[in-house]
Amino acid sequence: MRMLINSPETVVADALRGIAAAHPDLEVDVERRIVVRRGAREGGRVGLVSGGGSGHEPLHAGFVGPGMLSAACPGEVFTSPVPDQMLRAAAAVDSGQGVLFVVKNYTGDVLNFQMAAEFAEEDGIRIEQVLVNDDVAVTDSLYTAGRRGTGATLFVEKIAGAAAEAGAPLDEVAEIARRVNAASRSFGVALSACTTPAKGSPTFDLPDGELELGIGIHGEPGRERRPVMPSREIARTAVGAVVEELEQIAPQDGPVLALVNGMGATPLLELYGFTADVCAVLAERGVQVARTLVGNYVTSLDMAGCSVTLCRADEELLRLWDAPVRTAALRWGA
Amino acid sequence: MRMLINSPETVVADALRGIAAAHPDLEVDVERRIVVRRGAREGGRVGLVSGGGSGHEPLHAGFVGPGMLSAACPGEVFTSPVPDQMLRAAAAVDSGQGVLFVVKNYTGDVLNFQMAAEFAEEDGIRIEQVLVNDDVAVTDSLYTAGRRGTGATLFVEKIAGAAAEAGAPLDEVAEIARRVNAASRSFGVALSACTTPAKGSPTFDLPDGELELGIGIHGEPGRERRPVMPSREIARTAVGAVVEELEQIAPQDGPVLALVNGMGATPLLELYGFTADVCAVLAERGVQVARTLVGNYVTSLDMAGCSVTLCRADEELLRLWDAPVRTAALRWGA
Amino acid sequence: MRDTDFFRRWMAAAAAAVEREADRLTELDSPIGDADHGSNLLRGFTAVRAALEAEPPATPAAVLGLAGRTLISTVGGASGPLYGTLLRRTGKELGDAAEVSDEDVRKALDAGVTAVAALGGAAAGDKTMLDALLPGVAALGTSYRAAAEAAEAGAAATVPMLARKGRASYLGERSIGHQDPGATSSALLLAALAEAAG
Amino acid sequence: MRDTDFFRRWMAAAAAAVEREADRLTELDSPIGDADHGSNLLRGFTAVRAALEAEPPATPAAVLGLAGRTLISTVGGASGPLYGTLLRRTGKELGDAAEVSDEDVRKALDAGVTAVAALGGAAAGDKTMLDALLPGVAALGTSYRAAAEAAEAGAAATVPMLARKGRASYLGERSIGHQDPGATSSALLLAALAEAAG
Ligand SMILES: Nc1ncnc2c1ncn2[C@@H]1O[C@H](COP(=O)(O)OP(=O)(O)O)[C@@H](O)[C@H]1O
Ligand SMILES: Nc1ncnc2c1ncn2[C@@H]1O[C@H](COP(=O)(O)OP(=O)(O)O)[C@@H](O)[C@H]1O
Ligand SMILES: [Mg+2]
Ligand SMILES: [Mg+2]
Ligand SMILES: [Mg+2]
Ligand SMILES: [Mg+2]
Repeated sequence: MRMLINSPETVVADALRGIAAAHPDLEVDVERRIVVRRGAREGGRVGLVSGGGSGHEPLHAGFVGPGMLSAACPGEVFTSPVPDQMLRAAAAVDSGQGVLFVVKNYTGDVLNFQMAAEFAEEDGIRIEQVLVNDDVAVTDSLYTAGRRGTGATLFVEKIAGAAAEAGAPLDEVAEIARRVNAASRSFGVALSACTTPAKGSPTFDLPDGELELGIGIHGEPGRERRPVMPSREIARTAVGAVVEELEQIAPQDGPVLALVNGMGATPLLELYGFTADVCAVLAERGVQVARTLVGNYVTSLDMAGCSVTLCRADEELLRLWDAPVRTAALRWGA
Repeated sequence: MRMLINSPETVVADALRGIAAAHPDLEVDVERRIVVRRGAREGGRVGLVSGGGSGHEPLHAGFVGPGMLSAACPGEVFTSPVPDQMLRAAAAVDSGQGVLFVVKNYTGDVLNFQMAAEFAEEDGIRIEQVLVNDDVAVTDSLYTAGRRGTGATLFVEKIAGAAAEAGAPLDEVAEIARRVNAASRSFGVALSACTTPAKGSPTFDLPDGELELGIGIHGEPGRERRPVMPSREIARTAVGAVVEELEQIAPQDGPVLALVNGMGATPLLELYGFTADVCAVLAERGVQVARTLVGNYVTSLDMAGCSVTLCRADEELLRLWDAPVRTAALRWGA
Repeated sequence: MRDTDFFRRWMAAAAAAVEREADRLTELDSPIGDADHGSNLLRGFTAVRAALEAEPPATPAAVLGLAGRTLISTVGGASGPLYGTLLRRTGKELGDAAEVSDEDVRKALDAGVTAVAALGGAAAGDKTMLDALLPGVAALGTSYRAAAEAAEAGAAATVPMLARKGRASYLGERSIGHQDPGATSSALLLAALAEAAG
Repeated sequence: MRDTDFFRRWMAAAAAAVEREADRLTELDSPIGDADHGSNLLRGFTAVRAALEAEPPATPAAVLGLAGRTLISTVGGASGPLYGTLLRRTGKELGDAAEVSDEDVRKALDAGVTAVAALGGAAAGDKTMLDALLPGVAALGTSYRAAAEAAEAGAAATVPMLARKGRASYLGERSIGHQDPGATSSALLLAALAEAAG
């Protein structure tokens, strides 16, 4: 176990104390596990609350602040938060304009946010929800759990956050969030499994020299195992899978936002090299890239690997993407 | 080999192409291996050039931009750049006000920057150099290579960059850079070795259940091997080592800037938990923390581990730290 | 008739079983999930035990209601709301009687399991906890022991199934060959019920 | 007398030796360094070979000057400037003669090694390339073969040394027990010289 922790039980609380120490802009309730933008209720804006299992940092707490989330609810590692957290967060950020829950599509997240939404509505808080489900590795059907929510969460939180910051009403913020999700697709690749504090050993065996295609962000294996490929082949596979799905949804043209995301343990040096390959494949396919974000944003603990998320973005989405944001992990124009 | 690369030989060039694709604000010369702030020569400012072996990303290319570096010169992985790079970078950024080289104290970096400085002066460019040597794990003496340069490089580049941005002349920028270095100390811990592309296997054997204390940033083992310790014990060891040295240099009081740095593969979740422990130990010791920066900034490829850097900062240094900065990896106020 | 203490013994036995089997549940959740089912339930049932000790409820329904709410508030993940709903709904069916018959228990659990199916949208054969709960509750008409055994068999029968709900479904064909962790914990829950019945 | 071709053969032999031994040099640089010495020199001597072929220099001094500059421009690290300086300085000492004596070579290399010591600030016993270069050059008075053997012995003698310069010095006591990579490549360089001498 190569972990920098005190004990598996205290990992999330310890991290919250660290976030509180490092970011005086945030109100951190360690006990109740919510991270709230200071003064979130001021300004009469729509609130934006997200959350999910821990282990994906900086998602979500790293995205709390002006121009993005109003609050984040971190669950245990890879375990969705409990409804009490989202209920408290909604109460802490609602200025009467209502609150949008940004929910990644996992059974646990869906159920817990759903319960929280019911409790919050009982308390008189208007709630809308957006379900993020961008992962093309997973078959979407009525008879399955549907596509997972992964990298597009960042796009949804940034763009809906900009809309909320600009004073858009709840319905509009929710509509934009859904639009971003509908226009986004992702594909992930693991070069190593990750190790959860509770288990203390890798979540699956991946022999040296093999990789997993179509992984999610919870240390689960992917759809397929393959011998290792050079970065440019991985880019071809990932971009191919994403673009093929993207071509089936409207709008079918226009530039994309690209997120080249590291899973946690892949060095930035490699991630930038992979970015070059991703951009080359996109150029080959005639996809124009309007903005590229590279880094470890939606991670899976210490997993080595990467994911590619593309969002077909019109003028409005690009403008909201470029709007100022000031959070621990994403910051520009402010 | 769990690497996201095309070939060990092309790693640095591939990454530079990715940096060029992701950051239109930067001028990237892939062939000549320099990354220059667009319009660096405009504004009549002192130029700030740094560089070193690759594998420490985002250092240094991630710190090029307004308020920080004018240019970065990435060498091969863990190999200092060659003088031609620094010479070209100096020529590209010099507006006649001269250029400060920020050099981490490694024999290779020192010798190559020294040669570049001589060539540049021959070309009529005024050069000053600052040697960063903050690592307390290494004995500093006339008869050794001296302390290594590690995390303090970020402090030096940020603060000297702010001074240059504000229009300070070369001597002053150099003086401030030296002051920051003199007031900074670091200590690093590895929970795993890293794997260089050229070697393809870990640079040293570290059995599960053990850690290395006093490591540098080039995959070299540390001064001492120990059984794994909980995060709070690691914090006690690292902070203790740093503070003891800090107490021996002037000024002996005043608050500190703290960098809690991940070596590359340690999840942010763990790094924030470690931050809480670092802050607790500092509070116990009566050290006041003015600013805390947490993240993977000065890395060692895919090494798991962390380092702590403290800089005793007076009002002026704090003001320069807070000044706007707009780079790929560090960004605020702009 | 089954009194309040019976339901407290059930919950205590369930907590003990989860404590004993937590590592195995996490192990099972590792190849086809996210390696947390054991620690999730351990956290939840430790809290249930503490809650029941702190303010001992007066009726069977109150025991299950408090246990269900506690699971919802402490577990998270898929299993928190599902098991929480199972217990809350089962409790609700029992009304405010101080003692209930075995038939009441059977009917209430049946309603509880139906609520789980409604909440999670899963059906028999989807490789979820329902594959232990459904046969288990069906066998309750015979005896608590029979229910426990049917649930255990139901859990074992998930091995060859292809998952259609929950995280395991992301694996597609690769979910085949592994026993479902939630079905396994459901079998523990019904075994604990049999244990409480003596 | 040694002509220009002799120095080109030396550099070619050195390039071949580095190519052959690159992995071992990187291996040696792994426990007490940063695992790049082999790939550093491979990059450098590949470039040296190409440069010498592209514009064949006319004098011994020009061969070594071009080789030295090429190493400085392509290697980086500690060894780039040090080996670059060694060759440039040695070349400079040879003046612009078309042929030089073995004694000229000895004196020039002696000056080259002195320049390396001045640049890097290391002395005998610090566990660096100097521990092969110094005894090697001292034995040049006897023969090229003797110089190669003395350098080889000097490299082997670095094993028990405690490093005081270069990266290995960061390890303190733990640097003991490993052979210095730079001393090893220096022995290869002098062996290549002996090979060129035939
Ligand atoms: N839609 C569903 N309906 C019924 N049971 C489900 C459903 N989704 C998941 N489960 C059960 O939950 C179990 C996983 O629980 P747990 O690991 O605690 O939560 P998570 O999957 O969120 O990590 C699965 O093994 C399965 O039995
Ligand atoms: N100050 C010095 N003087 C002489 N030789 C040195 C000095 N520092 C390092 N060396 C030599 O350089 C070798 C390492 O070269 P290399 O691995 O290419 O560079 P780096 O250490 O920068 O990675 C060492 O083994 C040692 O022989
Ligand atoms: Mg989970
Ligand atoms: Mg090196
Ligand atoms: Mg699970
Ligand atoms: Mg080296």
